Amino acid sequence: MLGSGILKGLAVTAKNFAGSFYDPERMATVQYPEERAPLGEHYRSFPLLVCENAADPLGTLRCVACTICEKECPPQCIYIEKSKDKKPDATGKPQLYPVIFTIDTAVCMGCGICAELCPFDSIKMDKVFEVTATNRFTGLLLERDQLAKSNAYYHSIRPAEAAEVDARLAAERLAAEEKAKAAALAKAAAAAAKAAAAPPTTPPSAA
Amino acid sequence: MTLALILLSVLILGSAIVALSLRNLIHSALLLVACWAGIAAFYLWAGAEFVAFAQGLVYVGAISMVVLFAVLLTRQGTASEPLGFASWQRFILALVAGGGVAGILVGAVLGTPLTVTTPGPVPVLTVKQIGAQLMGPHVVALLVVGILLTVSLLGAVVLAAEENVKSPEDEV
Amino acid sequence: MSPLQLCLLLSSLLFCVGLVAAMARSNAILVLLGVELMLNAANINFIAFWRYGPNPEAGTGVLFVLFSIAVAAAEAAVGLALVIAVYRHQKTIRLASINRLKG
Amino acid sequence: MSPAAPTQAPAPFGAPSGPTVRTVTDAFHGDLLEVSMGPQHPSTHGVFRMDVTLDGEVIVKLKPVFGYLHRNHEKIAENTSYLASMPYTDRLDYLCSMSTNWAYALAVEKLAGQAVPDRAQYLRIILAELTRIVNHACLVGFLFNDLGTSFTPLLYAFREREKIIDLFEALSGSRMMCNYQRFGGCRIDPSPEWLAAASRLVDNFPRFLDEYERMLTGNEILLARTQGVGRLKAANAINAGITGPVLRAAGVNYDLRKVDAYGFYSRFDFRVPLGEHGDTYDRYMMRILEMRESVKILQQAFRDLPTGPIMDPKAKIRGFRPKAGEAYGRLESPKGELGFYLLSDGTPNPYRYRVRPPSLINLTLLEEMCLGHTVADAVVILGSIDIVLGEVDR
Amino acid sequence: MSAYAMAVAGSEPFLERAPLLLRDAFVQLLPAPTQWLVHHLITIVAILAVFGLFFAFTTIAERKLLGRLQNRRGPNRTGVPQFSILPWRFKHTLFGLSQPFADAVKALTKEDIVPAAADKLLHFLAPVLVVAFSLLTFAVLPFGRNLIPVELDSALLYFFAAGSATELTIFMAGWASRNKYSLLAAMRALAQVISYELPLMLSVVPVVLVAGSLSTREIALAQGGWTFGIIPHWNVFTPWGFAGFLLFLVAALAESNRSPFDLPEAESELVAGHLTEYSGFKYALFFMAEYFGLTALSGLGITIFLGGWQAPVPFLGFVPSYAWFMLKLVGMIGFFIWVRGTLLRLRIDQLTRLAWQFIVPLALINLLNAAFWSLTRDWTGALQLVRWVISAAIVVGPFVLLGRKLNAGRAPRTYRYATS
Repeated sequence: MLGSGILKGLAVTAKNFAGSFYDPERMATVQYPEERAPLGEHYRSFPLLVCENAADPLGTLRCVACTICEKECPPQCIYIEKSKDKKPDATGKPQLYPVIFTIDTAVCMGCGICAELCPFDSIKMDKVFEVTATNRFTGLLLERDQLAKSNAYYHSIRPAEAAEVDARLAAERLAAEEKAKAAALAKAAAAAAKAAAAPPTTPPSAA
Repeated sequence: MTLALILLSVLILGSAIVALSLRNLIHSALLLVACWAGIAAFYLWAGAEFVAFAQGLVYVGAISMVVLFAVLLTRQGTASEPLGFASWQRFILALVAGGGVAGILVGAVLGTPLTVTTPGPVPVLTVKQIGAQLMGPHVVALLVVGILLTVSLLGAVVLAAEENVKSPEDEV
Repeated sequence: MSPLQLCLLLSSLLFCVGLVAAMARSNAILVLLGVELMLNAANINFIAFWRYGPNPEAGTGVLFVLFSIAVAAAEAAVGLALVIAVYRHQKTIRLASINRLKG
Repeated sequence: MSPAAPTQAPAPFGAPSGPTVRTVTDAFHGDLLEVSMGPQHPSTHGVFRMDVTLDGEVIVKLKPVFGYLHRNHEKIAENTSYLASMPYTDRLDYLCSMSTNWAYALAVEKLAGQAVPDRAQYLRIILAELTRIVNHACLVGFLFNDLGTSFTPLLYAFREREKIIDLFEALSGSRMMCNYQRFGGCRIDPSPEWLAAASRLVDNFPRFLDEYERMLTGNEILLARTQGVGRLKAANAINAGITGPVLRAAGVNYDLRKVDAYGFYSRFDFRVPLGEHGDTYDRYMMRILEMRESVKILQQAFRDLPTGPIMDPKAKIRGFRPKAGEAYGRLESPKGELGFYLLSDGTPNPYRYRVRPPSLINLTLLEEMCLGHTVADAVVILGSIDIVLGEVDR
Repeated sequence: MSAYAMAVAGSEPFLERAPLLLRDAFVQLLPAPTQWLVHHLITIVAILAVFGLFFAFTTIAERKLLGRLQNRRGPNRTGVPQFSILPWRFKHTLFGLSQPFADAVKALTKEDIVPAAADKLLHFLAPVLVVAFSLLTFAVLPFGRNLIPVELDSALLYFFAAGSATELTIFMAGWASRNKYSLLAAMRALAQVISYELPLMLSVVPVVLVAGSLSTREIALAQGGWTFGIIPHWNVFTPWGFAGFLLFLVAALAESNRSPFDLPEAESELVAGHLTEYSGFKYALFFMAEYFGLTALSGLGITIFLGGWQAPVPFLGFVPSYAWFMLKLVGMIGFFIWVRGTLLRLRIDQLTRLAWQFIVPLALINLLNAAFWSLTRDWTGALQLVRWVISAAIVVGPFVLLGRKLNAGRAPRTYRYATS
């Protein structure tokens, strides 16, 4: 009969009206500034640069200015200038470091390709989404010091991933140390052998 | 009382004259609505409440809509006529004829000795009385008007109906 | 001047305004509206005579106006429908241009 | 397999096949009113314009105008690496980035001859079907908004969509710009909790669909507004290359999930609903029925999801260079056949990159569907075609 | 002024007389020649104040109710303004109840844009006139036993005469804006009012026939009393009254341009229809007039079908009559909001077809039904039952038949699936 479909529709909206008062499945709204929905495990917003030491963020950046991210960034929002000199990195190996590392967050689309491609686990995706600036040119252009976040912070936003990264880095460091040790040992052995072959003229250098 | 009548007359005549001399038909129609509303106010002034509301309902509510609809359907709303009048000769002729008629009528009105010159109290005519009159002595007229309205409704529909335009929805 | 005379003057002038419009205007809709105004002028007379007449209780004037309004409504509906029909065939509602019987 | 043979001989493309309607030159009617609907119009689903010529309210001519959102997607892709185009494909059809990603990955995998692990194949199907639900729920909601509801069906649909989008966010990091598929697999392995939540959501989804249908499918006003409105004939649809639910609503059995059986779709048991009249109501119902079928696919996928790697171990993320050659990868996106054509010259960038956007191609017969209907219907017909301007304009 | 005399004489409970006594107390303070003027002015001001506030809270109620229907919360943030000069801070959002005042401030401070090509005079006049016309109709509604602004013998005729003018202003707005969407909206508004004026009146005529009066006061009074002490003698509780009420609801929705008949301002088709070129305060005036019109039509519906200010059950008779009227008004508005939250919009040709092929014939049949009802007034006992059955059959039969014709074979479809 004419009108039955309309009546059914009215019944459904009435049910939803009632449901909005007691059923969290229906009323899913979160009162935002006071309440917050939990962020997803892999949520990403903008990139950050991981540093080892929060006290000296710029000195302990993991970034070695390899510029892979700069090249691969789809919207080309990263700008890097390499240093002239080298500084020892976390593993003690002397590496280049970025003198200038800027990300234009007005251009960045948060795709996370940079973090995915970084071979040094230096660039990672942040979870801060409440980003505002009063100036749209300088305010949104993030410099090294604004991008640098400590490893502890990285642990706080992505515990599982950070632990995995740390374990891998520790293993690499261990491997590097062992390699260095082995190299030193080998060097020492070689020197010893050399010394055995001919009397030493210079003392063996400490590796 | 008389002052109110004079004011009403000025409103009615003024809006009628301006309305019928404008080129923009929408403005004309809207001003005529004001004129009809003024006539309804005149009926109220005269104490014919029922007629006043009927005038409002029929003229302001219905005829004005039909007029506006006709103006829009014949695309007279945006493009105003190049010449408001048929021709200057016609206009002058019409003015002469109208003025003549007006002169005769005004002369007749002013020259006729009217027997009732003192206004009595406003006569009370309730809806019930009007109904009784309609159903009693005037029932034939009522029936005729009813038939007339039905016929004119059908006639208007037939006249204004478009040729049978096929709607894409009808096709199977 | 008595109010009745004023009413009658109003109605005569309104009638003449309608008459001039109906005669002079070239637009069919406006001519129709002029005729409407003439009808209204007649209605004003009916009410005036009912109001100042000898026998207001009979309400004849009021009833006549009611019938007249009904007829006017019918006239407007049919008249405007005619105008629309003419427009559809002639593409104009200038009366001077509508000079053919066949559409 | 080819589309089902049409019953009548196909009319040449572009020839008016609809009912005889008034034309602009018809001398017996009033002046025509030209209205430029859009690009700022609430119902054009983005920056899209319809130049309509009206007789009263009836459309006698309609010209779709688009390109306001052109972003040079294809040219940009030819100047960046294969991987760097992946996030841009999110922006094509921004309601269904998961399946757009997959289509691109499919093309590149074909080009590079990469294999995809089983688990990744299942995950792709799960995400693509969730995307289909998201897209269809949105579409149906917006369609009702075009039909003049005060947002109620749209918000019910969005409530459910939000739940799926939250899952996408938890898995891929972003609600709409997922950037999830990779050449040779997927980016992130979902946790068991995620899978459980998704499975629960899918099991609950038919309840929402039932309620939605109870609210609207039998509504007399909906029937009057959509049945018989915007008919599309099967032959014309085939000639114009229309795909997806719009084509199936016209009664043509053509679903790439069955035709190509890409991914592991051949392992799944699902049906393809077909319309009969090709009108707006059929197009609406196609979406509802497809959502129900998607739920079935998803339930099977959650049941059978294997363990294992999600990425081909041989896949190279950095320095990806497919050998010279060409490939066309296509899949059944929620809107129709979404294809990516790639031509490689062996460099890290594709030499030629071309998208076959279903939204754009489905839009080509808009005028034919709208002629003779009113302005109100044009908006509804546009809504029932389901376009996303990001994909139309690229 | 018979009701007034009765009220002052004190034959009724105090609460019933309170508004009149208040008015008189104030009028007595003034010199005699101005008393009649102030007397009327107070009535006007009271209507403006009460229904102005009612309008303000209807807007927030609509938004909150629609929100709840759509599983949202609706506006709930605007609370007490925080002035730094005050020594204390009263922080409460008041459930967003001060939203209408914030909206009013916003509307007043917004730029008033008039398109360059617009007909300036009509563009300005339309919002002013629309409010004026929509307020006119309040004059004859009996808000309570003694609260009727103007007692007219032909009140219903007045109501429709005043109410029909609002669509004229919609036309003015649409035409004066020189916008194509607005022009289409103006055409739609005209078509709609031509189609629905008649059904609206025809749905009311049965009540006039049975009550034997055009006066709203008489009609409300005629619905007093209870059968078996519980079922009120409201017109809606008779077969013809129920059918008439439904028809009235549909026609009232169409007359007040509410969803599903909001064609003139169809936001998904015509952007905002006749309101496209209006902004700021003029827009707010249209908005206000729309709600005034809705309130007035609801008030009319209450008066002629829902017993007016009469209490639904005898033992609640101590509640003043105007409270009942307002309660019923809130209920009616709530129903309209509910309908708006559920239904979709008709197309213009379907709208007119619904009026001419469905509502008008049904209303005419319902008129016959009411005639039957008043002819069989003295049927009692078992005959009463027969009377009910016949009367119900007179409306249900045509409803089903006409409904089937209107549906024209449209029904939900079943679909086939591909075999391969």
